[in-house]
Amino acid sequence: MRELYYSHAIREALEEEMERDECVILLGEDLAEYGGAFKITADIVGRFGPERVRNTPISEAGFVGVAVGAALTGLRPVVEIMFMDFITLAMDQLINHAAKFRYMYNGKVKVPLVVRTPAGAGRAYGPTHSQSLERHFVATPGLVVLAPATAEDAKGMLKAAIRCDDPVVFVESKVLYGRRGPVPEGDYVTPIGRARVAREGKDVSILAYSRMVEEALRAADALAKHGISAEVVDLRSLAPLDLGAIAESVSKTGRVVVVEEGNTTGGVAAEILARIIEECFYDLQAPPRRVAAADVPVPASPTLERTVVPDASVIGRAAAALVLGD
Amino acid sequence: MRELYYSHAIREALEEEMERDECVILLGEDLAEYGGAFKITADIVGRFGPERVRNTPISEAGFVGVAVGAALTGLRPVVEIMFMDFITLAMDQLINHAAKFRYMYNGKVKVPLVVRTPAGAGRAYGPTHSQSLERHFVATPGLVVLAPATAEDAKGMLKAAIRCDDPVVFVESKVLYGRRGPVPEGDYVTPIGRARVAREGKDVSILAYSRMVEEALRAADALAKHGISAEVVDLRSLAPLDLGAIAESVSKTGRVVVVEEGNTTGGVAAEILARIIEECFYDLQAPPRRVAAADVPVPASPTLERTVVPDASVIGRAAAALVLGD
Amino acid sequence: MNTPYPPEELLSHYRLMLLIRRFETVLSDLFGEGLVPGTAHFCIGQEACAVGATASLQADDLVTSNHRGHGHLIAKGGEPARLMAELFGKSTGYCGGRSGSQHLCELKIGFLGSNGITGGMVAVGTGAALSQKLLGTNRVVLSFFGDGATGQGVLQEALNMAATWRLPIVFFCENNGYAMSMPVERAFAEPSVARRFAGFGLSTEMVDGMDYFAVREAAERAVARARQGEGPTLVEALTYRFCGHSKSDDCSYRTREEEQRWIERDPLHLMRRRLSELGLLDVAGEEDFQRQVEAEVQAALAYARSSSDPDPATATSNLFAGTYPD
Amino acid sequence: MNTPYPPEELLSHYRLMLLIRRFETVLSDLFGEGLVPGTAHFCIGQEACAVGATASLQADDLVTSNHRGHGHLIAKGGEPARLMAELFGKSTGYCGGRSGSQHLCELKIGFLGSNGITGGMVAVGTGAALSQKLLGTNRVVLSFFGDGATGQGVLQEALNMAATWRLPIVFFCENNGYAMSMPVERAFAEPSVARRFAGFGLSTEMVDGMDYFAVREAAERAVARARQGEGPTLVEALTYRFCGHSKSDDCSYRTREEEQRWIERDPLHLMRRRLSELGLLDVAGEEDFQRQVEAEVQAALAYARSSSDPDPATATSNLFAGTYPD
Ligand SMILES: Cc1ncc(C[n+]2csc(CCOP(=O)(O)OP(=O)(O)O)c2C)c(N)n1
Ligand SMILES: Cc1ncc(C[n+]2csc(CCOP(=O)(O)OP(=O)(O)O)c2C)c(N)n1
Ligand SMILES: [Mg+2]
Ligand SMILES: [Mg+2]
Repeated sequence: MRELYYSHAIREALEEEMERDECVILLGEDLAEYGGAFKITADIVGRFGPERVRNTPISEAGFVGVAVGAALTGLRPVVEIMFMDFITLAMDQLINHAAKFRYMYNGKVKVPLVVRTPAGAGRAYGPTHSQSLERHFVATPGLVVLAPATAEDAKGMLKAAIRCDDPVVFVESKVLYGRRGPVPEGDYVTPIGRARVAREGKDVSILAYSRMVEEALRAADALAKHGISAEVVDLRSLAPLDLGAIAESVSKTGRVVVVEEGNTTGGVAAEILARIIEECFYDLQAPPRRVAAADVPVPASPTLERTVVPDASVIGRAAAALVLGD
Repeated sequence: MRELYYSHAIREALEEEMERDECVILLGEDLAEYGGAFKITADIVGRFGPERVRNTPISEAGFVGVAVGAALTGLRPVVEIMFMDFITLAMDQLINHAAKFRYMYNGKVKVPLVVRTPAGAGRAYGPTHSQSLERHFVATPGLVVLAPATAEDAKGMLKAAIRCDDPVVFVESKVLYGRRGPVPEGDYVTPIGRARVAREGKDVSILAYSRMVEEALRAADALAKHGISAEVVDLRSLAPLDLGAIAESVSKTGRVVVVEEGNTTGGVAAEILARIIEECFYDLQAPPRRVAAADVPVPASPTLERTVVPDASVIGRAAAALVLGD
Repeated sequence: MNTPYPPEELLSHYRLMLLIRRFETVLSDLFGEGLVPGTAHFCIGQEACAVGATASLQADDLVTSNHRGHGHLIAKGGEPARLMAELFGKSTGYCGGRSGSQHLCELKIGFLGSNGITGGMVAVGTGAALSQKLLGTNRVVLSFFGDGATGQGVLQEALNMAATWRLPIVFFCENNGYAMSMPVERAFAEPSVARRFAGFGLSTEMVDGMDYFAVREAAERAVARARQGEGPTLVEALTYRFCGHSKSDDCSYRTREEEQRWIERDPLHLMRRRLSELGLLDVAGEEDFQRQVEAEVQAALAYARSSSDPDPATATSNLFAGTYPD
Repeated sequence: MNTPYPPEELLSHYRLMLLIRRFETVLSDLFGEGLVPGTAHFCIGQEACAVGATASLQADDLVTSNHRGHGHLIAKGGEPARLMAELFGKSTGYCGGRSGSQHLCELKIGFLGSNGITGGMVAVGTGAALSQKLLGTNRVVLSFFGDGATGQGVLQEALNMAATWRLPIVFFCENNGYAMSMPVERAFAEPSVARRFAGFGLSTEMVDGMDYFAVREAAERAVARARQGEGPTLVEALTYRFCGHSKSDDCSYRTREEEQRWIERDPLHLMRRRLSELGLLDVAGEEDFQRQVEAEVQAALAYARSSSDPDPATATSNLFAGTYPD
């Protein structure tokens, strides 16, 4: 299969969906001629024009609010938040508007909105340009939260997101933008709510998403050299979660490490641990663990950044400790 | 000991702290002459004047931002967000400003800010006036999160919050405002980071905070009638969490129910479950459970609201199931 | 003395104003007696704004509203019975009892929605206007908000986007002099909303909000501009609420003299006088209207009272539109 | 031709402008070669704003800054060496390498801080001004931001609070015509920041941002007003960045002719010409300055390069001030 960058896979999804459905529009800062800070939308304005590819002022609350209103009334806006860190400015639009409308208006409306945004550290951009804030949206009923780890899923899941009638927070990875992988040509959709077994194994399950899948696979390679067979599950759909896939893997291995790039406390991994406890307690041969960033902002210095954010070696150590006993 | 309303205990704490320290100021909507939507600050402006008891325009982002700046430069602002639901508008000020400053400026500054806000359902105020959003702040490194359940703690913890040099989100309960309890006269501080055993027991631990402590105690009463001895731990300090107290209770009972008024997924209870698993796994005789609101916004209809939000009977059933086996 | 408007229309609008007044008065009494759950904000005194502004719209134009939205809904064609049922938290209410007073929606009559977050719906309305523009519908959006709401940054952001993109929207500010207890002069260095935003590049107009004719004329000019692609207008209507902010409010923040001055300009009196000057309404006609309106409100009440509570089993339905698994 | 300012001061300010220019040019080259981690935004072309505005302050006045803040910091008395070390992520940097380019702070010189969230520090600066007023310090706050930042609602909220409360702050907008790629005329129906906010009830002034003298005079008027309790002023300085938005930007969104027109008004040239007209600077003096500045920048670079990376063991320190347990 042809290979594409994760970034280009996203662009292809946007273009194909805009081609397919006139109601799909793009809104965000600098995404027209400039193509966005990460050039994801480069050249799209040339094809679809400035009405559908709309540069906004720096008004995250406002333009997400506008997108919510547009979604309520027939458009299917795909908003870009330049860095996920800035989504804090649009939290009210997401939590108190987009997420609630359908429920509180008792099913009378739908909000087919996608908010795309690059998350994560690894580029030394410092405390306000490196966060992984998906926890806040996973913790908000009414939102779908997707976080692809591969180029193939980036395309397929973004298409699913755009066709989905519910508001979606679509978490991209600025580090993965530069990775290539096989991507089918033409139309396909990666279903929402389904995890993917990225590598089969039998001794320990490593559950991860977005960029951490790469680190988990690297850890699994290293573990294999020490005779430990790690299964890597790419969660990719954080809300809804694929509890079936999680339970299946855990029941097979009896040991689980949940990995997240964001801070440890109150993160997505905490929720997954809680679910595992609730659903798979008696399958567990050891306490499940989480591997996540230290509970501090992401520092700019590469040395400190590396210290704070999890990587293959921490994941590998946690998995090994589980299998071998501490 | 004299009894005070929870609301009056808060007011007393504010007044005593304003008396003690000129740098303490109050900022928020309608809190001066009007005394705030819940009359917590009634009459304070008469004593301390409109410079220190400052009505703001409806600009939650702006006035929390202003308070952060004031806290950085010598004042100790206590901000009121009229309903916790509106704190979504100030998320950026809390997450990307208040919480990060000390760390990212490498300890050069402190941010002695308190954001007081009433949370929770029970008054049929509907989807944007009933939320429990503390999860977002517990999940943000750099913030202290407190949630008193009694009038005594409301006073003592607010005093601790005001004297604390870190930004504090102080979660009040609009239902508890109307409860009375013993409150010491004069100065005392309830230490941050320490849970309180609200009722001793040996069969099962119920961990709760804010209004849910009341429901937990009610559940414990009912359980006692069935011969089940439930220990109720009032967590009250959500960040930092008192892991020692949690571990102690869990090691005693081997069974634990964590209760939260907010939605189930991604909540504070998820984090606590994760911690229990990490720290107390081998003490557990059964999988820990959480009892929390259904994963929907809080509906206005009292019938629906009651259905969605947890109460003593759900807590009691969860605890009984743990002890007796499902 | 004449008018460009058809007599039938004027009479029906006057009747609508009477209906709103009576609906709100009865409701306010019921709240006073504790017979309605939750809370509500009454628009007594502001009926000329709701009816006069909405009069400028076509049936398929859209309205967004705020916490003080009963009048807006009724003016746009809402049924008092279903509104009353919603306020009573009943299954027959507009949103099945979920939304209560502050979160109303009925797409069939172009009532896009209200929300309990002050200012938030103005951005949503702006997004609806973007939809109209891109979908080429020729519809116009009318967005109601109060003076206090203009403190919200997101509203200001929306004003700018609407102006910059020349969207078909009318921003209709009911400046009733107060946001809860906060006088507009204390919240804003420039208390006039029209003057404050005169620099934003949209048309602005100030109008007597007690005078149906003045409101309607200004709104018609604004709607015409919007429909002709000339962009948004901000209409500031000077008005007054004769009641408290919400169910419990003694209005201690304003003087009885001030109230009296405004009550002398009661929009119902002004309109009645004008209609009788026009020879359209006599005492018998007035009494007839009063009877009709009373009957309609009592019928609404009976409907609400006799309706059933929502089925608890539905409490979690309609959160998502999606068919993916949860 | 004369000036009210002491010659020594003018020369030292000119030297400061040269220093900032050289610092930024060298830094930009280093980024081009991939020798500095993360990213940065250079203020080449805007030196008259940083130096001219800061010249109006006393040493203990406060400054808040934005992502393009190196010049602001150096103008307020920052040491190039410690700034360079911060940009290199070194332990000797202003924030120990944690903050990088966008999050600078040095209270000793009254540099309250910058942050990577566009617009956020303007509210923080407003809070600092509230502190000065309530603590009676007679200090003034100067808050720098760009044209793009004026799109942020929180900034607009802060303008209103400062105006309403007559706070001692100068809002200094460097309108360089673009926010990243977005021309100010496309982001705002009213591109002039001074005109847009003229209705907000604060003083506004527009000034040639390439002319040190014009900037300084306007800033001095504004600072005087602030210090005398006459409230805030919004100064809009028309300027241009000669470089790209950040390290990688080919400026495809603007024309070479436009750039050329502005480069002809290079603030360094304008000031040099003026100083030589005043008889204060000759070719030898200029060369001497150039040498000094080059030496200082090279020394800064050497300092940064020879400094050690932060100790990974410190990566989680300084999150909280508190002594309560974590
Ligand atoms: C974000 C937010 N902040 C505060 C409130 C509480 N609140 C509800 S209505 C109101 C006053 C609104 O004033 P205005 O916009 O003038 O409308 P009015 O009530 O006068 O009709 C306030 C402060 C809220 N509902 N939402
Ligand atoms: C909240 C937020 N939104 C967007 C950005 C990305 N961003 C950084 S600088 C910038 C442009 C700022 O423009 P302006 O305020 O005019 O300052 P300039 O860069 O021109 O100096 C943008 C969009 C950000 N850092 N923060
Ligand atoms: Mg008002
Ligand atoms: Mg700019």
